Amino acid sequence: MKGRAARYAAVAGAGLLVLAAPFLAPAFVTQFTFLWLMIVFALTWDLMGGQLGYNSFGNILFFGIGAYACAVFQRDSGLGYYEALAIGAALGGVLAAAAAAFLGLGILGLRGHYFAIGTLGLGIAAGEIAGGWDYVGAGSGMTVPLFPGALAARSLFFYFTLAALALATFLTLRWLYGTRFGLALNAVRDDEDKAEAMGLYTARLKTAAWSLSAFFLGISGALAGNLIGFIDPRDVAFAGATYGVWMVLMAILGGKGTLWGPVIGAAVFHITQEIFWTYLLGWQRVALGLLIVAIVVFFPQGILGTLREKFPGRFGSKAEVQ
Amino acid sequence: MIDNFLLLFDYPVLSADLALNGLLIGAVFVLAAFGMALVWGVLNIINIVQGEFVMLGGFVALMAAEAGLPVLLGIPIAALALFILGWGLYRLVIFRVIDRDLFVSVLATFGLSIVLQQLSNELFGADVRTLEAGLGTLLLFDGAVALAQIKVLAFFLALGLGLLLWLFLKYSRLGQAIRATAQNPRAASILGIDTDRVYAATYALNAALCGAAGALVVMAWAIHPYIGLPYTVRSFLIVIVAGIGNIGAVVAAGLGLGAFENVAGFIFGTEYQIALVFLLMVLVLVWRNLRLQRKRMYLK
Amino acid sequence: ESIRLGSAISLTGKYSTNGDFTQKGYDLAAKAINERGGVEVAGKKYTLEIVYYDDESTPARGAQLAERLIAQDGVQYILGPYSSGLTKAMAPVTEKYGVPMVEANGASVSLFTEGYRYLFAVLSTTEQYLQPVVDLAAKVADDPSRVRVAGAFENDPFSQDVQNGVLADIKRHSMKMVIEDKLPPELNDMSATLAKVRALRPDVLLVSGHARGAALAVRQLSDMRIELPMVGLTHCDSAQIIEKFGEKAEGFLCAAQWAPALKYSDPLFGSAADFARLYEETYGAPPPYQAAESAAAVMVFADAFERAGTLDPKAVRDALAETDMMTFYGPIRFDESGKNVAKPMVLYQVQDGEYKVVYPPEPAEAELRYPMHAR
Amino acid sequence: MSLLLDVKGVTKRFGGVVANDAVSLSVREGEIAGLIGPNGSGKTTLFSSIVGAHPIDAGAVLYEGRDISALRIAEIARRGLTRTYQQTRIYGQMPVIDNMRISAPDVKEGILPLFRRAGRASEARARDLLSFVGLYEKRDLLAGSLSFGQQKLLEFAMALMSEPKLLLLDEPTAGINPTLINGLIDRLKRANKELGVTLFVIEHNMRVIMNLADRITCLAHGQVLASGTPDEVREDPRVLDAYLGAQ
Amino acid sequence: MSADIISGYGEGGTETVLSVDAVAREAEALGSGITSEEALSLCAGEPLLELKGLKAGYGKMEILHGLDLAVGKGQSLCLVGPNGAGKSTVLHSIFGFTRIMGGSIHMAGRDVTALSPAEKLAKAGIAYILQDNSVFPDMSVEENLLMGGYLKSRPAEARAAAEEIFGKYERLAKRRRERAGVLSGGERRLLEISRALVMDPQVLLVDEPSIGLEPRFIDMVFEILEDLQKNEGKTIIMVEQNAKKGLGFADLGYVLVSGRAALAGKGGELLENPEVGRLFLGG
Ligand SMILES: Nc1ncnc2c1ncn2[C@@H]1O[C@H](COP(=O)(O)OP(=O)(O)OP(=O)(O)O)[C@@H](O)[C@H]1O
Ligand SMILES: Nc1ncnc2c1ncn2[C@@H]1O[C@H](COP(=O)(O)OP(=O)(O)OP(=O)(O)O)[C@@H](O)[C@H]1O
Ligand SMILES: [Mg+2]
Ligand SMILES: [Mg+2]
Repeated sequence: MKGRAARYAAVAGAGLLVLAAPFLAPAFVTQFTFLWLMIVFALTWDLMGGQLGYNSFGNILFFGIGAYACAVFQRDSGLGYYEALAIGAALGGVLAAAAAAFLGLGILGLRGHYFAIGTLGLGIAAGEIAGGWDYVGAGSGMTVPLFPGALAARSLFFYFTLAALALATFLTLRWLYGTRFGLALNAVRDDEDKAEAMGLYTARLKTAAWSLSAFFLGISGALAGNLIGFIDPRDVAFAGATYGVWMVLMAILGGKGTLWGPVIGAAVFHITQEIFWTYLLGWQRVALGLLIVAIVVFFPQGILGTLREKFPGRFGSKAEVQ
Repeated sequence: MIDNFLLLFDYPVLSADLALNGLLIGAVFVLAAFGMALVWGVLNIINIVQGEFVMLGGFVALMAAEAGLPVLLGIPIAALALFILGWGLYRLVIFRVIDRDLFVSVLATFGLSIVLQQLSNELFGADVRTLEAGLGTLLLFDGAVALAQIKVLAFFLALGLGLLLWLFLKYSRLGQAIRATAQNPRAASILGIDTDRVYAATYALNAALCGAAGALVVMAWAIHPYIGLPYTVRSFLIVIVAGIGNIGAVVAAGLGLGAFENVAGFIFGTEYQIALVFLLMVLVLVWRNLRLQRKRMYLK
Repeated sequence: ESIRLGSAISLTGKYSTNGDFTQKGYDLAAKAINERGGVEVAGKKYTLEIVYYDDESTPARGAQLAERLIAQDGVQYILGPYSSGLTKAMAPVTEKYGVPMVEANGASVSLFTEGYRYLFAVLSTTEQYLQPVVDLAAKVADDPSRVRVAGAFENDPFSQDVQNGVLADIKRHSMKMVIEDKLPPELNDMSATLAKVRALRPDVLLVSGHARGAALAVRQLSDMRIELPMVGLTHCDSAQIIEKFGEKAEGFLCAAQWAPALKYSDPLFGSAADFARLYEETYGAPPPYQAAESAAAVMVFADAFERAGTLDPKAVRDALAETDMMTFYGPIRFDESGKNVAKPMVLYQVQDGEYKVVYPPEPAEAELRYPMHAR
Repeated sequence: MSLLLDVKGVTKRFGGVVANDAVSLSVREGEIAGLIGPNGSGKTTLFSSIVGAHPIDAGAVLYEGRDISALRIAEIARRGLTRTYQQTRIYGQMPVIDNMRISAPDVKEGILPLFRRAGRASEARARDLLSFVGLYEKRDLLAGSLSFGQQKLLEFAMALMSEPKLLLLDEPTAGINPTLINGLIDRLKRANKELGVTLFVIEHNMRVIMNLADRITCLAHGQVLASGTPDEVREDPRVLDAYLGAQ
Repeated sequence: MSADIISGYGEGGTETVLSVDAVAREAEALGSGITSEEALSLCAGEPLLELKGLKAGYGKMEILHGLDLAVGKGQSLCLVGPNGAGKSTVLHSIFGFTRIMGGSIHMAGRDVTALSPAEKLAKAGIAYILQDNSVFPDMSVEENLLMGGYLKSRPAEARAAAEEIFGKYERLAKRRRERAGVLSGGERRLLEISRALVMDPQVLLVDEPSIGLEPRFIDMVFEILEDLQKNEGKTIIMVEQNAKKGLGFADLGYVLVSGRAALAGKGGELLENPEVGRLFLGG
């Protein structure tokens, strides 16, 4: 009982911190907002890569679809800012999920290297197509409507909407991993043929997982498009070389296949990266590259995985190694 | 798009020109793809730095020429320099990611590619650079088709190196060790083959092939520090189409890809060229997989 | 005491060459001003200090960095980034915070139709880049309506605007556009477009694709043995086509914001030629116009600080709007939308291994060679 | 006893190799049937053909009187026909107990049941089955860290968990310590008797198959060589000649 | 080979039912472990290969906890024991695939503990035949054999050795041009064994020669091994789950439980020991 009370206290404390953060450190609100975005990235990637074992290099596709769908809706609907954004974000999520379901028909049949590279191909192709398509501004990109309220209100607005999205994603996944659906995902990861031979509907399972991942990413794309204010086809919406890779890195850094790993990974990565940008002018990408190499070479299990190996009792791995 | 298509009918020579130039571009892809296939087959690694090796090969050739050496000598020099670099990278990083999960190697080499890009940016600047090999241009069909001779050289060099590689793998001692390691590394090691050295040599050989390709790229086209990714992706595409064990198929797929790109880019517009290449790749993958799935198998 | 200006520029990534020129221009001007004792605001002398971040040539980063400069580092004046795309990403941020941005490298027209009040550009807008070429073509042709124009424009905000300008001009002269290609940003090969050019033999070829597009066009036109009467490019000097291609660069027309041969001058740097000399002494290479316009941007800020007589951003903004000055780079006066309407574009032609201004007639140093390969 | 499985003239080729050549055999409800034959005689291939791991070139597989030869592997599994593998296959990165949970029969109903909590009965059954194969103590270990023999037992328990009507076992005792083999045989017999699972077992180990099976079929070169009771088969001169070797 | 060895896997009852833990417990009780003196006294004359207090494992995990073992020239030794006892690990350690954490390995009096696998083969004359598939599937049978002589300085020597082997095993000679991937299980095993002979090693490490083989092939493999030991004087260390067959064949038997040698003795004696029979041979 005491443990439970402590837990509630911790949750309440964390909640308060989230609420108070933008007021405690107003200069960093945008940074925090991006952190929420990174957490959504890492969580949704891990649903596929860590839990289902389908390492997608193209999840950025859904982010881009969300960003464009929302921006187009905002441009053409004639609704007020908030209405258009709300409906546009929902639309972005739904379209992204639908795209995942459709593409999944072909792509989710691929495995291992082939799935990874197939999705990479989709992500890059999407960027190039958006860059050539005049309806969405082609190479010139799209500018979203200006936020109607005051400046400070805008920062807070995006901080809280993205925080809410990250929280919703986290809670959804937490619930999901507690059901047998989560076990089924793991089963596919460990041995898909076996899972199929045991009677699991693997195709539907994979599609459901990918669509869910895409749904949250789509919404995050819609919000991020508005947060950034300018949607460039290759460098914002379908930014495979940055966001697309960071998703993977953050999940791996934190520990893939765990619930908290991606969250921890996102936080550590985001902060490290911001520090690099501030102090290593012009060399930050070299540092980032070296960091990536170091992470995957020395911490392939990620932070949580390494902790679990070292202190199996503490970090919630039920399976002790003999 | 339609106009472009019709243009091909109005000027039939144009299609020859496009296809031939495409084939010549493909030759460079083929060189990089040889290496990709080797590294994939033997080390079981997808090497994302492939394109950066090409880029660095180009800069080495450029530096050699600036140092006053004959331009064409840049090709072997680039190959040699990259061989050394490849060996070094293997000893530093790659050997740690062999036998690990796919993602470890992909991300590690991706990290390396960022580092190499940025270092080249610092060292050589982001400018577009080219090198004049002084070979002139081959004019066909009354000058309606022009082929730079350096590209023709690249073409034959790619074919020649392919043949050499085949002979090397089949008959040389190291080549045999490479093949054995590729097929069954544990068995190779119980026969006394030092698999670690085989891996290092394979990786370095791959870098050397890419280096030669890069030297040709700077002479026939242009290079800059961020040119790598398209070469990585294309060599990957070629290898998945051709399979990792078949040098002849790599040549065919590479040349075919070059021609496809050039013609498709012409018809649909250059802005869609990259999208088309990637969509083609996805389609090939899915199509091959669906065919296998009818046999209830998967691409492995 | 010092006034801090902030800038996010491309030190890495695809724009890093030009990002570098931009930085050099800013630094040179700041240094020159500081050596003169700095800026005097309400009787007090301030030196100029510039805070840089690297935006990696990506808009998302640029927007974030602008925000960081303002919100975290407390910078109240922004010097623009390189390229229209990045300026486009940063303008909403500076606008939001009410921080004035003077920029020298974002020329896209679309920047000036958004109603931004805090954005000022010292350079001529994009649509004017290749218009002079079209005008020249019309001038040399017997019948302008029979001139056939081919264009290849990179698929980014800058070049797409260049294209729009050209299209408007072509319409005005009732010429015919026979090729209208978009070049991908990862451009490494133009042979598909050039094959079409070879087949259709247009009278004028226009290429806009930053430095890379210029270099590839020169190189591949020569490789493919295509000779046309007139070829217009952007970014030839930052692509260093003369240094790199020598003979092969002969005759190409190059759009430029500025040239050392121009007759403008100011008290800080002296004449355009003086600026060029100082730049070359400092950095060991002649200045491309990107450096010159960037230096001018700093001068505009300095001028505005002095006239405003306060460091309040709002007041500085209003002073900026009133700018009317002459610099080595040319006259600078902003219209309602913030673009410089006082300075014309110039057109060089590569003649005997040198850039010669051939248009407009006023500062022209040499006659146009037409067709381009004529001697 | 009625026929549960009826294989009629099944042929399967791999390129030029004819792995199964018009194989016909049957398994009756409630029995333990055995399958023996030299290396490469097509035993594993026949199992794969039955459960739908690959398409067959000719013939038909009847299960509970219905032709299942066109169904996909998962469909067949959902009808209660399950196999184990020659190379053990379990979910290595999941705890043993989760391996059991995800093998419960109701996961075969689709996605939705996965969101419901597992029934209490199902949890209890998972525990019982683990005790049954002697792995209850290890329930929280990662399945991949079990030893080879324990993994075989786990795979067997998972198969039972999914409540199959007919279970195909591919060399369940290969590589297992002889003493442990005895335990396995004991459990196979109990599963057959107490849980009513029909078994069809491939084995090279004569000690196992002779003590286990009610009827045995012997394959050679992809064809049925002989079938009958264990004693009949072991005395059959063709089997002795092609498989067992002169004693 | 004694006449009462039963073909293939053998036959018998299946009454003894013991759990793994029970086996381990009872095995502990059975013997107090083997000391190095006992190990030495078992082997005839000077030991050719000797393990002294060997501790080895993978990564941080220690699997073998101080193992003593000795085998003389021309002798054969069989390791039996429950799954996961560390039998394969013993062979791995001898060849140099594990992390040695303590103790030493001596070959003909020389300390070879630190040699790499390649050196073990070239310098110490130890060859290894793996538990699972180890042919090169896309090479021909002949190329596979030639790869066996990879360490020879001149290719001609390897060729000569290969010819000699083809002369001996006509079954292989018939298929020398075929891809090794199409061989049947038994032929592969034959190829793997003969490939290990090209370098003419003194010691052969064989892991589960009979796994997955049909009864007749098992007999064939053991005949080959017997021929090698009796006629060519090779020393053989093998691991075998088919313990009756293995112990019947070998001169020495070691029973391994949880990384320790619980019992050791002459192969025939162990076979007769009723406790060993009950615990390890399935009654
Ligand atoms: N996927 C495949 N591709 C090609 N040939 C195959 C394939 N699978 C099996 N074969 C061939 O089919 C034949 C039968 O193989 P199968 O695995 O069914 O034998 P088995 O009776 O199970 O043998 P074992 O007792 O050794 O397990 C063999 O000759 C084998 O080489
Ligand atoms: N590569 C490895 N890494 C980590 N642990 C290993 C490795 N190989 C074996 N082990 C562990 O070492 C122990 C002994 O394994 P080993 O393979 O030696 O057993 P064995 O006696 O040969 O068993 P079997 O009869 O099943 O082959 C086992 O607990 C196993 O899990
Ligand atoms: Mg089999
Ligand atoms: Mg073993």
